[in-house]
Amino acid sequence: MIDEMLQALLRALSFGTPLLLACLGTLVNERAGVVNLGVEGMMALGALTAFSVATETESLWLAVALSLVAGALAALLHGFVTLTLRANAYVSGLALTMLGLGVSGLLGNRYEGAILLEPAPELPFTVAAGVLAVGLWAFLYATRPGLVLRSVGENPAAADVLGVSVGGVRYLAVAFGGALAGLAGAFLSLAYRPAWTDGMTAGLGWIAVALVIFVGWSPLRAVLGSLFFGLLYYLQFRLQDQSRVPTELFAAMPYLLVVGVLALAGLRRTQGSAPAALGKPYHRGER
Amino acid sequence: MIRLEQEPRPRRAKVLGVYLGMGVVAFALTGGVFAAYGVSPWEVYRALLEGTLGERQGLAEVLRRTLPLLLIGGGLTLAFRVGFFNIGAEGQLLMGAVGGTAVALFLPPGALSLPLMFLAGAVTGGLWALPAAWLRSRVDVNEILTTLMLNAVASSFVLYLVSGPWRGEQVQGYTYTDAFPDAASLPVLGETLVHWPTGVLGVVVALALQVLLTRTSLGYALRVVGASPRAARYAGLPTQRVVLLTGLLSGGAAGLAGVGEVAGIHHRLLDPTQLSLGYGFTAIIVAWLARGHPALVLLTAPLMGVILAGGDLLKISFNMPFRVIDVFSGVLLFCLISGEALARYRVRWGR
Amino acid sequence: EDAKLKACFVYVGPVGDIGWSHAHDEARKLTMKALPWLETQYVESVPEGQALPVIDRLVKGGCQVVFTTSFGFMDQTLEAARKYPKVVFAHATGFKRAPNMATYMADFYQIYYLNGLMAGALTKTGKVGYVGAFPIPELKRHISAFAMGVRAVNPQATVNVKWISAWVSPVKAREAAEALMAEGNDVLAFTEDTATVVQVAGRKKVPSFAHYSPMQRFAPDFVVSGQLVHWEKIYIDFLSKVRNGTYAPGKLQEVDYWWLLREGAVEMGGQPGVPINPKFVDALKKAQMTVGGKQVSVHDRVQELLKDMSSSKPGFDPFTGPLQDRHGATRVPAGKTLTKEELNQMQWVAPGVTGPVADEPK
Amino acid sequence: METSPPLLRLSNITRSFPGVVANDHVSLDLHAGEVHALLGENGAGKTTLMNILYGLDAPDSGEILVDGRPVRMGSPAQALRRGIALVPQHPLLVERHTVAENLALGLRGGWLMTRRRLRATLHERLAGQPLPMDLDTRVENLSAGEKQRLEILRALLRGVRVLILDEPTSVLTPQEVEPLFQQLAQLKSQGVGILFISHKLDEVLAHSDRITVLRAGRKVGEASARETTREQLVKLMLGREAVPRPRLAPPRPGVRLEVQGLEVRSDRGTRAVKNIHFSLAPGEILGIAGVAGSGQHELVEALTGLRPYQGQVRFEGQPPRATSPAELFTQGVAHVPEERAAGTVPSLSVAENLALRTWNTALRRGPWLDRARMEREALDIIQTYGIATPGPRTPLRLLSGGNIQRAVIARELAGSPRLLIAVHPTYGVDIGATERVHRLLIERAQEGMSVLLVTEDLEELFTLSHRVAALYQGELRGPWPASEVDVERLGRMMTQATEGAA
Ligand SMILES: Nc1ncnc2c1ncn2[C@@H]1O[C@H](COP(=O)(O)OP(=O)(O)OP(=O)(O)O)[C@@H](O)[C@H]1O
Ligand SMILES: Nc1ncnc2c1ncn2[C@@H]1O[C@H](COP(=O)(O)OP(=O)(O)OP(=O)(O)O)[C@@H](O)[C@H]1O
Ligand SMILES: [Mg+2]
Ligand SMILES: [Mg+2]
Repeated sequence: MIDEMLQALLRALSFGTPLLLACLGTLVNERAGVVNLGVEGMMALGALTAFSVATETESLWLAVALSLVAGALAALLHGFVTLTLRANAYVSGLALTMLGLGVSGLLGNRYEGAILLEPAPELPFTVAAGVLAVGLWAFLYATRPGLVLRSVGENPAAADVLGVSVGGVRYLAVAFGGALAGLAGAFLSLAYRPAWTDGMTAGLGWIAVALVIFVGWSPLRAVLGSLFFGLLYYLQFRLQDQSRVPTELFAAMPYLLVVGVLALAGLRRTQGSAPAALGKPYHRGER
Repeated sequence: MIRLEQEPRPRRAKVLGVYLGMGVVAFALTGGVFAAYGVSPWEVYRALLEGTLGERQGLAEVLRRTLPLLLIGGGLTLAFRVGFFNIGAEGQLLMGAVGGTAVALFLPPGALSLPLMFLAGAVTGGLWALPAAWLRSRVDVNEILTTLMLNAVASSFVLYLVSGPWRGEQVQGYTYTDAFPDAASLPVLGETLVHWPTGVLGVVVALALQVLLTRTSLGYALRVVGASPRAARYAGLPTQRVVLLTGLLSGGAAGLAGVGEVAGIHHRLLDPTQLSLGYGFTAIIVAWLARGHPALVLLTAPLMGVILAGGDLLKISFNMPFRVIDVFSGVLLFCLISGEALARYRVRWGR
Repeated sequence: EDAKLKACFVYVGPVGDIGWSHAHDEARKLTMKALPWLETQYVESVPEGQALPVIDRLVKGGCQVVFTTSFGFMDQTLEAARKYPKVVFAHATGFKRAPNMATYMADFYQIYYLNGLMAGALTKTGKVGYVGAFPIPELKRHISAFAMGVRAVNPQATVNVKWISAWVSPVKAREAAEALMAEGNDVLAFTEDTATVVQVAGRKKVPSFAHYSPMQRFAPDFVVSGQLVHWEKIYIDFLSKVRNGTYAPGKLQEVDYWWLLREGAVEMGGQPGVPINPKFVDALKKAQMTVGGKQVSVHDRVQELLKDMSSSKPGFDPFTGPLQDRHGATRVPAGKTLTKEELNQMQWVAPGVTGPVADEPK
Repeated sequence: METSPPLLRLSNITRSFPGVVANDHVSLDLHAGEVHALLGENGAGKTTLMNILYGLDAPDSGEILVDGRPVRMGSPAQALRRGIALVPQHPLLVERHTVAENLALGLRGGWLMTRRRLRATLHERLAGQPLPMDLDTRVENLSAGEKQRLEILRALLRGVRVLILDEPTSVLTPQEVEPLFQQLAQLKSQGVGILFISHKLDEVLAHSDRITVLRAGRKVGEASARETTREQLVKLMLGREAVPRPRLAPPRPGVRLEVQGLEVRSDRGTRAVKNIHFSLAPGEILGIAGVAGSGQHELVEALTGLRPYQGQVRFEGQPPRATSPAELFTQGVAHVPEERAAGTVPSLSVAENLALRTWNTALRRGPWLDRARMEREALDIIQTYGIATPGPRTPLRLLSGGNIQRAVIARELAGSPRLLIAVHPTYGVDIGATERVHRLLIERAQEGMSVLLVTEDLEELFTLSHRVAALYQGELRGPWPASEVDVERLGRMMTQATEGAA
């Protein structure tokens, strides 16, 4: 029994790690008011970058570092198109998903079936994600830059009149979100899997986007949220031997429970609310 | 210093110019991708043009891809305008397909089969959006999350049906239902897969939603609720009913698309990943490009149709990996939306 | 001068990964090498609803032979065959044929049985885990053959199945395999299109069986054996016969390839030429099983059956009666062997399989 | 003195928007230690000019000079660096954050910012000034006046050379205005140059040194405050003389609204309105004063169908037949809300905003919306009430603040209500329009409309009301005939617990 619970917890930690990383990244860029639905694409790019660098150079450090860069660069494209060119953020995010999956699928072709001589351990990623969550919480609520970030997401005009560079903050936040999505990808291809398969992100990016809402944009709750989802994801398979119930019901369980929990939170009014300016473009002087 | 300034009514020539310009940029960029892949961009573009718009078969493929986008896109345009961020069209499409299939398989076939299937699909699709709409309007649960999650649930449900209770007798144990009777199959144009009644439905829905939104008093309420929930409360607008209705309408439109796919293309219910091809997500793009005017999906849906069909063509004619399509559409979209914004602004040079 | 023959391949998945379509494409390349007069073209990741337009374009582009490689393409291939009576079609995994449309399949059930024998020998807990993609007849016969093999060595053992409802999903495969490990399974096998289960086995240091592609390199010390496919055997044979006129349009109504070990369309092993990983040979030699009242080593039994089933006149077939399903109903009477058609429609699973099985006759 | 350049000089500033020239070659000097007032009708271009000065907007042409040197004011950050601070017309605060956090956003430097540290810093920076509000209150729970004060506080945090105040006093009570001007005087003595916009001529005359008047984007005059008169200013601004206000007619007999034992809860569940009784006769204007948070928000919401209540409300002798705001409106109850944002849809056109009350009644033809009629009626209202807009199809958000307010009042009065519940009806409205609104209210009252006027502007309250009352912590004090109380007494009544039932 204890064993089983421990095993389940381990799975929740392992599966929850990429979710938490991507979720934290998305949380930061949403806290700055920017919607980026391209998490899946950035994650795929990060995964491929990490895997290819690791196989070519055999340096895991470099692989992880470049996955951060790859994710951030992809996110900056989104930033440029939406923040500077003022294009629609939802379409841009979806285009980024396509582009990320497309480019990684194309360039990743030669790494299909390749093996990593020395896969990365999972634990450091998990620990890093946890530390990051706490760090972000402290950053958001106990530092000035954190306050600036939150304010930009709540009321960019208010930040702007006080001399905050709204665009600058948003660009940084978007890049950070991308970098963490890239890192989540690196975890998948270097540690969790470890290998490269086209489309290996398997919708985790989308789950991360949903989790941000689920956890009410709170980094600490993000830890619980990703553990919760990781646990359910594992349990859908662990519980399959209860053979009276169709397997598909278990497959649907994580998603149903997430909705259920949020509905309950809504009834009790304990769910967090979105940054007030989320998804609203800000351009100085425009009425 | 460069300054972008809003232009409420940009000149048509300028809009056209900007779009053409961005088109050139897009083609230059994707041309780079093709060249990197070792094919002459000119040849690709010639083939693309010929193979999508220049020949009957190509046109048919464009249309076939456009049909579901038209329906879903129209519904989503309305939903986004009302501030209901429904990204669960994929699931609503699947459930619409389920509704249509139920009629096709379990009611005696007849002249009423197809209308009933569309009706059932609209109802099931609409109902699938209802929990999200209800939670949103009642307890303020974010609909992006709920609709996204319900996609996965719908997918599981379809899988359950085709691998369990609805698995066909004639499919040798594979995960499909039996084929629909002929009366439950949509007519197509000639030898193509263009199930035109779905298209007619799509045009009607898009226009009807446009009229609803701009010409009716209900549409006025929808627009106010979408633009300012606070003002809606102040004026005593039935916000909750508006959101529920929006869920029903957008989900119903997606459900119709689902019926079109099973009755027009597959003639059976099947593995969800094969059924919808991500139309629910692509239609989000279609809807945003329509900028709040459902009728505009009559332009934006075919545009995405061309992009999708063009991608198929690259795959077939140039043996390019299927991911080329994603790169191609991704780059094209980025250029398109950048242009879209630029067209609405004028650049001013200040000090 | 010989005119070239143009054969086109319609794949349901990407050729890039190491799954189903990849194997067909590897076979296409080998066929090209073997047949100098052959010209080929392929289209990857074709959705099921789109086969017909794709075939239209291929035929327009001059394809004389079209291979469609997914069950879901069946009806549209049939329609195309009617539409283009002069073109030769061949459809993999299906059961509908036409005068110009043949069917073909290379099946692994014999190898699963042999893998099962080894798994039965290697499990200490008596629990063998199996990750399955979808509960379709192909997988049901794989699991059943595998379970029968396991039970032939260890009659108390069970084969525990987890479904992931996907052909390619490393994430689901990993968690399903982890769940199997948590439940005490100490040998892993699977039918889906990634090497994930092998990798989990490598991580957890338990024996496993590769599927479909050479996956031994993903866990060199923990892949015992596995199944490999050689579609090129079928393609070369088929195309040669098209070339020499044996398979002209009009003559294909009865052409149905059901190629197994005997024809060399499938091979046992986790990598080509290595039927059993040498690291496990000792253990398998030590393991004993009873065959016809006599004790033999599992290793020898596997080798013996492999040789038999690879011969031109196999004497052994796992699905020879008397066989019952896992609920005790007789499915194959004594003296009978399941036919190709019966195998293709198999809905029951053998005793020893635990876990849910959709649409199982009760 | 002559030789030293002005602290700030705006020279020939021009800025046009599609359809409007908001600033047309406007020039203006500001010296150190000077209070310079900017006057003008709604939409005259005052805010635009200040935005340009603060780097929020860029001029099409013209120059800004600081200390005689031309500078580029590309962003608020650059303005702040030069010691220029702005208190914007509409409070720009982060509603969900606390007072402390909003103040901290204006601070510079320092990475770590725990709650404790922040408190200490703020107390230090605001040394000598008692904090007028609790640092941990969320801004969304503050009144408009409190928000304004918070804005000013924040502007002062960094140490300024030029302070721009865009209509700082519109929502302040007289009690609040006094300390503000004391504070400004103190800053002035420290050499700070102050630019402020106001529609209240008396305070402009009393507290400024120089006055610049804008009309339709042009500078139409500049005067020293000592040498000009109210009448001259009005004429400069409006281009005509002020029209005398009609006299308040006595109310008619009968009871239009009767409230007995009214209890209303706030969003947080506290008793915001406690056992209130009053009645209102046809043609009567009842003024209720109260600082924000004393329950007037809840009182108004209860009476307009936006909030459930307990107790008895009778409208024309009967309990209201409906509780929805829409149905109440059709029964004759109109509502000018406290905040414009609550009553308008900025992205929709002016005409569509004017239709917010009639879309489902007068403008409905079966399922259709009669758009032709909607535009016709909008044009009518625009002309009757003098709303400055390029046209009925212009999105409302492009209008100036005062014109949006006019649109709201116009819409509510257009329905010929029998009871108008108006909160701060002239908030941000120029004197011409204020005059027009006051005249309208009085005229309508003469015709029998009852008005419940809720405002912190006691001057307005006394000029318009037959009877006045004060809300203090949810309890109603009064009402008394306006002639029996004076401004001071009512002011104390709304802010002090001690005076009890006088
Ligand atoms: N997605 C959107 N969300 C919110 N508002 C939008 C959106 N798209 C357009 N609008 C704006 O809403 C207003 C009302 O648009 P409407 O539907 O009446 O169409 P229109 O083409 O402007 O029609 P007309 O010019 O005949 O009034 C327009 O100003 C339009 O720009
Ligand atoms: N961003 C903008 N886009 C279009 N028009 C604008 C914009 N900003 C201001 N205007 C127009 O410029 C004119 C001047 O507006 P401004 O806000 O400066 O007036 P104001 O003098 O401050 O009026 P008020 O007293 O009502 O605040 C108005 O007609 C307004 O509609
Ligand atoms: Mg102003
Ligand atoms: Mg309009």
